Amino acid sequence: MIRKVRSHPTQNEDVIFERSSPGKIGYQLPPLDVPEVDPAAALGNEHVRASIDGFPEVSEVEVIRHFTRLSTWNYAIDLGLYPLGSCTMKYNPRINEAVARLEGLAWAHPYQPENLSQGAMEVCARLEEALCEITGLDAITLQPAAGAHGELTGILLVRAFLESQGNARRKVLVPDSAHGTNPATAATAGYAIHNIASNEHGMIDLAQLAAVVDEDVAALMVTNPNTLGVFEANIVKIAEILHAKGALVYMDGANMNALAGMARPGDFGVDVMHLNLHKTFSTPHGGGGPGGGPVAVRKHLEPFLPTPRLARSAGAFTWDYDRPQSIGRMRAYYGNFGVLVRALAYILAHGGPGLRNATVDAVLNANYLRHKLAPHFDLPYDGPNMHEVVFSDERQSAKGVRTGDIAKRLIDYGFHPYTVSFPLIVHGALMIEPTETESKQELDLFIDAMISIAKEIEQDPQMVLQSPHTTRTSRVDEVTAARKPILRWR
Amino acid sequence: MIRKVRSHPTQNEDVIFERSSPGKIGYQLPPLDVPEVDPAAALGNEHVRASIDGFPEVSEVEVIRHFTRLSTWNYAIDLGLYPLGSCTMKYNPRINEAVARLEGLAWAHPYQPENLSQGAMEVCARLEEALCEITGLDAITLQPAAGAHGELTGILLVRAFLESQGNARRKVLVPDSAHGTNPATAATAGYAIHNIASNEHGMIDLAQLAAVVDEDVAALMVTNPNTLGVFEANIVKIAEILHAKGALVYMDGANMNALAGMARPGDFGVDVMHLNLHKTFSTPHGGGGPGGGPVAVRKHLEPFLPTPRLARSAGAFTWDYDRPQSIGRMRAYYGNFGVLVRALAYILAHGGPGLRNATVDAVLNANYLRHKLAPHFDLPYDGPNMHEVVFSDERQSAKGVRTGDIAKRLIDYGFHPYTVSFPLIVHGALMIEPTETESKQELDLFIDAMISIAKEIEQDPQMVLQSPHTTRTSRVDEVTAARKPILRWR
Amino acid sequence: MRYLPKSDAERQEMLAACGLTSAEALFAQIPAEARLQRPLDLAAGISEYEIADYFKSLAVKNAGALPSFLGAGVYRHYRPVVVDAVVSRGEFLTSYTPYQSEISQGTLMTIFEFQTMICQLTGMDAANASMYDGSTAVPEAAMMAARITGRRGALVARSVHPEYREVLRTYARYQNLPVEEFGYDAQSGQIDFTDLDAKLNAEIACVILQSPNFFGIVEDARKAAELAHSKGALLIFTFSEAVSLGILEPPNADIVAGELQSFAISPSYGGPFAGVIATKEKFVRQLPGRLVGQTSDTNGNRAFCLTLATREQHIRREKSTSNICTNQALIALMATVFLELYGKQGLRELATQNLAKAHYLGSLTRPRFTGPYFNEFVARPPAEPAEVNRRLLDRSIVGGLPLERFYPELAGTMLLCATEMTKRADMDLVAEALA
Amino acid sequence: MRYLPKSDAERQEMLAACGLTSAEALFAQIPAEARLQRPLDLAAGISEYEIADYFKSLAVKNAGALPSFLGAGVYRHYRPVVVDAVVSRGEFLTSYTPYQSEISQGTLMTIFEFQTMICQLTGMDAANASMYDGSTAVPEAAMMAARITGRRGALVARSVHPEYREVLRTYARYQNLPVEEFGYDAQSGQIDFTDLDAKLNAEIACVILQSPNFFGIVEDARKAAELAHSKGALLIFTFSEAVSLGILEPPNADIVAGELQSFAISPSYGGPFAGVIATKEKFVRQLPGRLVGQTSDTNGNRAFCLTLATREQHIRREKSTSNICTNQALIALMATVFLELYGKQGLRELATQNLAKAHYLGSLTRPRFTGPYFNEFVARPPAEPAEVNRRLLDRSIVGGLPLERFYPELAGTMLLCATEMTKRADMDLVAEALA
Ligand SMILES: Cc1ncc(COP(=O)(O)O)c(C=O)c1O
Ligand SMILES: Cc1ncc(COP(=O)(O)O)c(C=O)c1O
Repeated sequence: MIRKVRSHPTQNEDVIFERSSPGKIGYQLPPLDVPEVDPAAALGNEHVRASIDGFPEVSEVEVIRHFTRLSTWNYAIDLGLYPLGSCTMKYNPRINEAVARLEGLAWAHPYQPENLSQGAMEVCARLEEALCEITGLDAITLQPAAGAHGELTGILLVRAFLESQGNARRKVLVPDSAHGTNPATAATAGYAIHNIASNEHGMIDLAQLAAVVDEDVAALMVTNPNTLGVFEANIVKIAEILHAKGALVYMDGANMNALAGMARPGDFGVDVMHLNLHKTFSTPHGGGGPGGGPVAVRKHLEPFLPTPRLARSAGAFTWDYDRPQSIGRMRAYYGNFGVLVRALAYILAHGGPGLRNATVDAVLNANYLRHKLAPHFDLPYDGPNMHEVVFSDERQSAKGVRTGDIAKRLIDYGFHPYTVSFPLIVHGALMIEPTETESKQELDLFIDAMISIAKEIEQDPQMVLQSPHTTRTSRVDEVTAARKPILRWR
Repeated sequence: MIRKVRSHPTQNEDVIFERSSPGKIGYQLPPLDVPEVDPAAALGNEHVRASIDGFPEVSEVEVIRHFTRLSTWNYAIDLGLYPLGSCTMKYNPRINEAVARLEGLAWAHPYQPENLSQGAMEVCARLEEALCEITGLDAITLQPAAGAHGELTGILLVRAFLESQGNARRKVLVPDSAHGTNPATAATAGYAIHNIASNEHGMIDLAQLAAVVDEDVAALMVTNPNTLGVFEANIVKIAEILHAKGALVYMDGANMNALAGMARPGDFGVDVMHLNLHKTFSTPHGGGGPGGGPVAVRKHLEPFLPTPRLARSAGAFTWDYDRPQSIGRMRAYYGNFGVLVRALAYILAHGGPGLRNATVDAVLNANYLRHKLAPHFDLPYDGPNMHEVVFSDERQSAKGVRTGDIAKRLIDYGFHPYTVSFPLIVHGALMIEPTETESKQELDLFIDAMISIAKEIEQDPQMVLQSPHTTRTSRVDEVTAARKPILRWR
Repeated sequence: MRYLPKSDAERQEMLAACGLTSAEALFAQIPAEARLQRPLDLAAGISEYEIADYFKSLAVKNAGALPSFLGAGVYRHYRPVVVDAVVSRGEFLTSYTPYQSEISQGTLMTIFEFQTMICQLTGMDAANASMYDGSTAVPEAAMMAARITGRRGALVARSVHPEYREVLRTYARYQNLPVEEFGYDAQSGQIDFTDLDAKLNAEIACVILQSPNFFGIVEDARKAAELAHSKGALLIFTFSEAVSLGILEPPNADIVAGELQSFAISPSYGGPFAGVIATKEKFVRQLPGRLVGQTSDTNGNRAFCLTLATREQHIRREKSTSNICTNQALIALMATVFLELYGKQGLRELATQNLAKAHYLGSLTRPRFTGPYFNEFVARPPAEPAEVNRRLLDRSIVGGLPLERFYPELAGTMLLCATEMTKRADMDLVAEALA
Repeated sequence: MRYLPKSDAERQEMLAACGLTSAEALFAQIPAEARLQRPLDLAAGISEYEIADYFKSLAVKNAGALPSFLGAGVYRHYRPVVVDAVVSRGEFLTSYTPYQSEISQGTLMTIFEFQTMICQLTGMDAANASMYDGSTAVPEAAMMAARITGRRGALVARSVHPEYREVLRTYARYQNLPVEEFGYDAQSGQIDFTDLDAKLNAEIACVILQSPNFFGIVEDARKAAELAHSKGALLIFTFSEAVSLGILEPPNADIVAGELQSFAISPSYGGPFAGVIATKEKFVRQLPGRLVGQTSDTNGNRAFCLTLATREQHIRREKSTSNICTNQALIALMATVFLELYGKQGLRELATQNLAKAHYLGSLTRPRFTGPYFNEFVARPPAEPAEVNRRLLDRSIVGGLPLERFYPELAGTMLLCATEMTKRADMDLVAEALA
């Protein structure tokens, strides 16, 4: 029985181009206070375009309605639990949005003189300090725009460091449970990928690892806790094995929400890692971005960090461009500054003890879900879990219902689905991460829904296979979308 | 066939007290930077309360979700046409919200020294000037908080003026088409109400009026255009009749959206009137308020306006409290200032020509609806209309379907209903005011919906009587609500 | 124009559909002598950018941003950003009065929660959905008392906000509600019970007092209630500093008519604020304004709707309990969000902090009255209050309110307020200036 | 803590349900040597009020509010309030990547509109859903060109944003994509076609140019395209001042990789911005990043979904076209709202105003180059640029960017930008300082 939602009318809305009619306007500019200039004369006829074919012409009220209506077609954290495994969809505090819009921050130009930028630079400095303390590492760059960008930065750091040692090496080891960005990144950095299989506990197998680590290995990219939500219990030994051969340990920090305040990668052998500010540190996902992917390193990698580096001189902040060993720039300017502001606001709100409490609640929520759902769904790895838990659809698939179908049915129950079919090492994975900002009431409703769906699958699998049944848009034909791509309106 | 909406799940949500659990918090205060004080010691034990029984205890994320979820149960202008007759539900520009929140305006204290309030006072001054020009009257007070408050102010002005002439008189004339606030106001001001019936054109009958106007009549409260959307064509003569007997003409300006830039009450004999800033001047209704009800008057009523009056001295604005003939204060401070800011922003955005164009579109939209719907619904007064049009359910009631039922069925079609059963002189009224901020596309969808409902009533009146069918809340039992009032949660 | 969603072609099409050829023709029904024969004498419309610029230029001319010790009915309390996040949602901001329950349940439920919390705070059984503000709620309450008791007279304490009393006089004037004032004790600043006792008689419908009163002093409302009741009058309790309800014992009044500005409503140069009237079960049908009630829909689901409308002008016209129609819904929603965010613990801690701040300042200056005060008090500066304020302004602090304007007998004194937003350092500066 | 929706009682209950007695036990799986044995060395959490105060104190240390003549890749354009009104809606702000189409149609349709408008602006057939920014879009485009042509070399104009070129070098370094630069004409400031021609050869996968280039000057993209194509290379067109697309003829490039900051995205000290890559039909399957496509649901309704995912890392892993995952969706949404608000007429008028403003300033100073410029140009001040800026700052104006830092040969010159927000009076002051 569905307790979380009821049906209600939501407004239809055309693609904006279909609302457009010639002459409608949604803007007004101030009167020009200088002489007009004829574009053709100033730029040359051949450079001046005709009017933009098909561009919309609508009024302000239509724009407000267009987006307000579209917004009602979305699910969001503000509406309820968003248990996407590996995505850490937690509450995005509103104060963070407010401070990021303060004129002095939002309108600061990256090239304005440093003596007029000290406030913005202090944001960077305080965030760097806090993140170094949280990761237990020595230095950090805030440049990377997201996790994958941080990964690339990190692997380039590894490469530059090893090069400085005389040999960049050829291989990067990636566990089969890793996120797709890990191998993609290593490849982009010019490394060959060597996949390593997880053991029956979903962890890296020490013996197997020892067997493959040699002087040709540049680094291991490990996610800890890994994508099964399992902490790599042997992480210290793992690091020793790599270090013994002069290889480095890169940690994908996407799952730091399980560790903040409890354990620090710098304390368990990690040389370099990225953080996802848009996960652990609550900056909003915004339908896919923006993010922030700071990369923290041990001292020996510091000289290679991207330019510029934030520095202090004569009591003032300054950007240091004189970094001979640096890998260079990873992007223009200094990073996704607006995201950094939000992340700092989040850290200040929680403080040290608060971050730890948040971690406890995140792990508590995930374990609570595991205990309540374990009787109904297959647990391929039934060891203790941290911030997320991964089930498989083994039992349900016996009835022909796959994880993707269970996900769609969850929508009818008023929830956003968990992460479907990842990690790849679990056949038919249901990857569930509640985060700490979910109440017991919300989790209990989710548990009821999952159990109810399990029962439905016993009784009427067909109904589940055709779900969702209550959404304004029923199941979408993704196959045709890929076969005959229509990527723009005409 | 319903083209405007489709069903989609909306989140359920408990009353906040049902989400509460002891110890959850949604706030944090800065540390106290002064010595603590024991309430009992400072205030006396008998004055200090025990904790507030039943008060909610929830976290910030739950508050955001609570209100976000509830908001999805509402219809709003931002979602579509809101054709409530007499309510002028037009687009509320977002810039008005932004400027009203500027720190210097939002945090101005009403008692801060005048030399620190010149900006706020300039807002009042410019708005006063603009509204005088728009109404064609000589002076104005911005104190009234809404239309009804303005009416009371206006009638008290009439009374004070007549008293100053030696006789406050006993009666106020109110057409039977008037809004309920008119008679209620006159009564509050201590006047007896004399209703006057409208003629077959929905207008005041000159002969009948002449017959009732005598030295006992203080004023006529006329709405122009009246609540049928009809302009009182004889308004000038009407004013002459009243003035001839020393009575005054009060105009209810709720319908100024039909006149702004086209005709000015001051030019057609009106002595005193109120405006609804939350109608004509686009300030948001916010689910019922706040509003603004400035009252404009002719010179001879100026001495009686509420204290304080905005004045200029030595190039600076000042509040003049020395108003011996004033009716006194209508409220604390100076008015709903935040609403005044929004109204001024709206006037500046349109400017003189723009206000006129808005009026044209408002009247055009209403006439377009009349022409398209006239074949399907009874038009009790089929003369030309201004900004709104009133149909009756005469044809549909033959099938047992009343205006209120048609309204509920409109909800299934994705529209907010029109005003139901007002004005009272139309039996089963459908009072429709589109405003100028509706596109032709939106009106055409509304017309289709109305015509389709008319057909449904022919074929299946029962279905319409049971509507709405698609809302998360079906028809609400208002009778029980009134019989056994439950006005608070327990 | 950007707010008008039409092209000229569409306008022509629609005119044609109306059988008209020109927009002018739409106004044919307005006789020439009633028509404006010239354009309005207002400048042409300006861009959003210019509008923003213009109001910024006005905003900086005001003192909004300075630390301030002004209270006197309008208080500076921190506004959690969640409040504006909620009221900025178009579904709340741009909806009308919830007459159509089936598509207004969101607004209706928030009002139901508001009414409930007002009852919990005031100890009353029922509260309405809001009034314009505290100053207009008081006369509406007095009119209500007159209807209930069948008596006409109102006795109002001089320690009630002076502007509230002015508004009461304006409203009462033509309803033959004779309003008389009774004094306060020159020592304590609390109401003078002997004066009240003397003025109470069988004509009196209600006794009106405010607590904390205009001097910031807590009144003995219970005692006043007993006295009023002993003479068959009702006690109307008003307040302008709602945060005090977090710590003060609710009065056993018959009608509570107060101002909620302290609940996350910005000072905004005096409005829009939100007033409210709450009362006992038995008087509910005499309440002015809107009421939301709980009921159910045809499927048996809990639902809410506006109720007891027979009290209101749109049904009862000249016999209604009040002429109020539009109220302050969105502002009341701000208060609702604020109260749910602060909750049981928060409101009490907030009140306690205000108490501590004001008493710190009080301990450094010399309060004029001996009565217990909440977050403001009357101080006796050594110099002229205006002069003291001028000195404070030089240190960019907005001082207190000189009281002579409202209380000639209190010439030379000023009302000083401190809230959780008042910083100790600023209070020390004020203390200096008053030393 | 206010962000944690649990009471301690609930925590105990949940621990018990997990068969645990302490929260500590939840972390038993972390070996002691990997555990942090002390509290984090970070201060305790602070209130929202203190957070607001703190960032305000930082904000006022920046120059954000002063009139400024800085451009150089980041432009000050007015941001209509509607933009933030839209992106502040929780349904857009707090949703994830729209993998679950049935409850993400809102986000999906806005991206589809974004992709369409980028195509209309650039004359390309397909655009992706966004890249991190312009500087990272360029190397991704170069890698794309290498995949398409099977060649490795990239030729980039020195008049491309210097930081974009730096990023290109970082990315290219380990993919054996040799990057060579070609010069600009010392007279016109446009690319030096002879140099380009000389460096073009059968190894070159792509020619990269920017227009308006870093000097604000419009390049002859068509001619460059012809030249590149004649040698079997692709033309990659980049831009950092997107408003110029309102008036400039779209290039017939093979790949467009640009920065959209000018579309209502605040300067925000350099980010977050939104990059985008657009290309021709035939190259679509080589695009990096997310793509939204139109399709239908099982009821035949139009619907949208993410598509061609086989290009992406979560499917293709090391063989994907890029490692990008999270992009700049919400920022791209800002651009989408902006473009729909300004529309066909608005974007053109905006571009024309920018042109007029910059040319007014140009007419008062002495542009260093003769090529046609859009809204910024290189000026030759009489004194040291740094000195000129110091003088301007005394009049609280932020001057232009001294170019020596990026172009030693242009020592003594500065880049000046004027947009629709630049006031004539301020330009006259700058002209004075440069006279
Ligand atoms: C485990 C893991 N690694 C890396 C990433 C990539 O991070 P981003 O999407 O910020 O590039 C993600 C995000 O989905 C992730 O879950
Ligand atoms: C014709 C008319 N008069 C008066 C009023 C009362 O105005 P308010 O609701 O602002 O008090 C209204 C509002 O509904 C109205 O439509």
